[in-house]
Amino acid sequence: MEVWVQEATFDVGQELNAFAKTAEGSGAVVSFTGITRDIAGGLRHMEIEHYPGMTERALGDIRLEAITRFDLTGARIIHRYGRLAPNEVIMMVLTAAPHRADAFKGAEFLMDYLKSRAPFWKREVTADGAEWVAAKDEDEDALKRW
Amino acid sequence: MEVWVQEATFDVGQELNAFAKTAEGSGAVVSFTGITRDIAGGLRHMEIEHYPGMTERALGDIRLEAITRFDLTGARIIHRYGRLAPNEVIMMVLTAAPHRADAFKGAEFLMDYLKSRAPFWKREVTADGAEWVAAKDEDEDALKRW
Amino acid sequence: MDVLYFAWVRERIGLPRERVETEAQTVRALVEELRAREDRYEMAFSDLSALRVAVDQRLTDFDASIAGAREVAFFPPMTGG
Amino acid sequence: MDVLYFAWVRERIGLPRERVETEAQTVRALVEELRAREDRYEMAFSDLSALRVAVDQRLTDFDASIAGAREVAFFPPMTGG
Repeated sequence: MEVWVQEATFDVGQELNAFAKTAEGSGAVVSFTGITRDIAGGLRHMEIEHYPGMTERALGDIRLEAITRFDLTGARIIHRYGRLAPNEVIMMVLTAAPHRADAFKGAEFLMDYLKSRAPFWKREVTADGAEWVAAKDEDEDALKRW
Repeated sequence: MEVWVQEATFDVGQELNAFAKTAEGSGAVVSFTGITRDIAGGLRHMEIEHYPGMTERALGDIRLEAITRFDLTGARIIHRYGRLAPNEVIMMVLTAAPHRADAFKGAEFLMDYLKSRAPFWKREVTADGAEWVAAKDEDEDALKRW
Repeated sequence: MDVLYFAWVRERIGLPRERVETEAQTVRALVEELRAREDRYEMAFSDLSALRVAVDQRLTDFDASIAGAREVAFFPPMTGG
Repeated sequence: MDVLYFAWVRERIGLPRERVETEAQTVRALVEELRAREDRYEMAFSDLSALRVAVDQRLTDFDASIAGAREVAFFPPMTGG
């Protein structure tokens, strides 16, 4: 299985090294790492809720779709849930392909789909209280290009 | 300086971790890793020649251009020269930005430009002898989209 | 069938999942049944355009059949990544 | 000025760099001088469309001025990355 949904933090460097090893002969490896940002200022922490079972299934489906579409030789998704401090790693996707354009497109496709199609919900907790992060129209629009 | 041209190998995981640390508050970190492939079969090793002085200057210019165009909060390029075995890391680019689309575009831009505009030349050594890798039209064409 | 709620839908309804016995054949019919129950359901389901639904862990729409479904989940648009 | 050769241009000419005294004002004029020297130069410079040139470490074209230049480099299209 190449999809991990976990509460624990992880080391992105270790993940990249491990993935690159499995991608021998691929030429191109792309990684995307998402980090909690304190956009408005005053973020105490972020909470990520998810839908156990459906999350793994949705990510698995998106992964297979990316592999097929872009002739990837490998793809991996790691996504955390639970409580995250500012500047913590939230998630990572990794893709490998013989050609760099495919590795890039595969990673962008995975990101666009998991943003709007994988059952995660973020909540930001500040001194003023907690607020669910609203989905962005631009994230929904990003799907239209695929 | 965020551009390294070196003969020694390097650990892509360590580089990603170090870069991600400097990119705090950026939200999105993208990495691209290029690995020597044995496309035709029989590759003994690859030799990369470069133009000391101009290489660093060209990569530095491309890096600044990427940062300006895509509002990157950080960008780093590491490129090796000398003799490389199959499945060794050749090079890596790293980008960080508040938005994922910019981090992706920045990395793709860096790759497209360094492929055709940085003074590196690859030579493949097989049992049959050594041959300079020909530049691909598709790599030159890739520049037109920017 | 099991009905699950996530994020602010869960908060408005006040529970993460419940067992629902229903004759409803579509998601929309199930929603109407739930809305008729209590204010907290009415509040959660007041604007369906702000909601997403999954039947047996697959995203679908409000006109989808729920005949034979084991679980139906309601939640706001997703914000992963 | 220093004239540098890389990759197969270096191999054909048989050396990586040399000192050249010239009155040539453009890259193209310099190339004509070099071609007139010996067969190995003629061979290296036979198809300019297969070559790239940098003057003082900046990519340019064959019509570029080399007046005052410290180094001019000739090489095939680059294949980095």
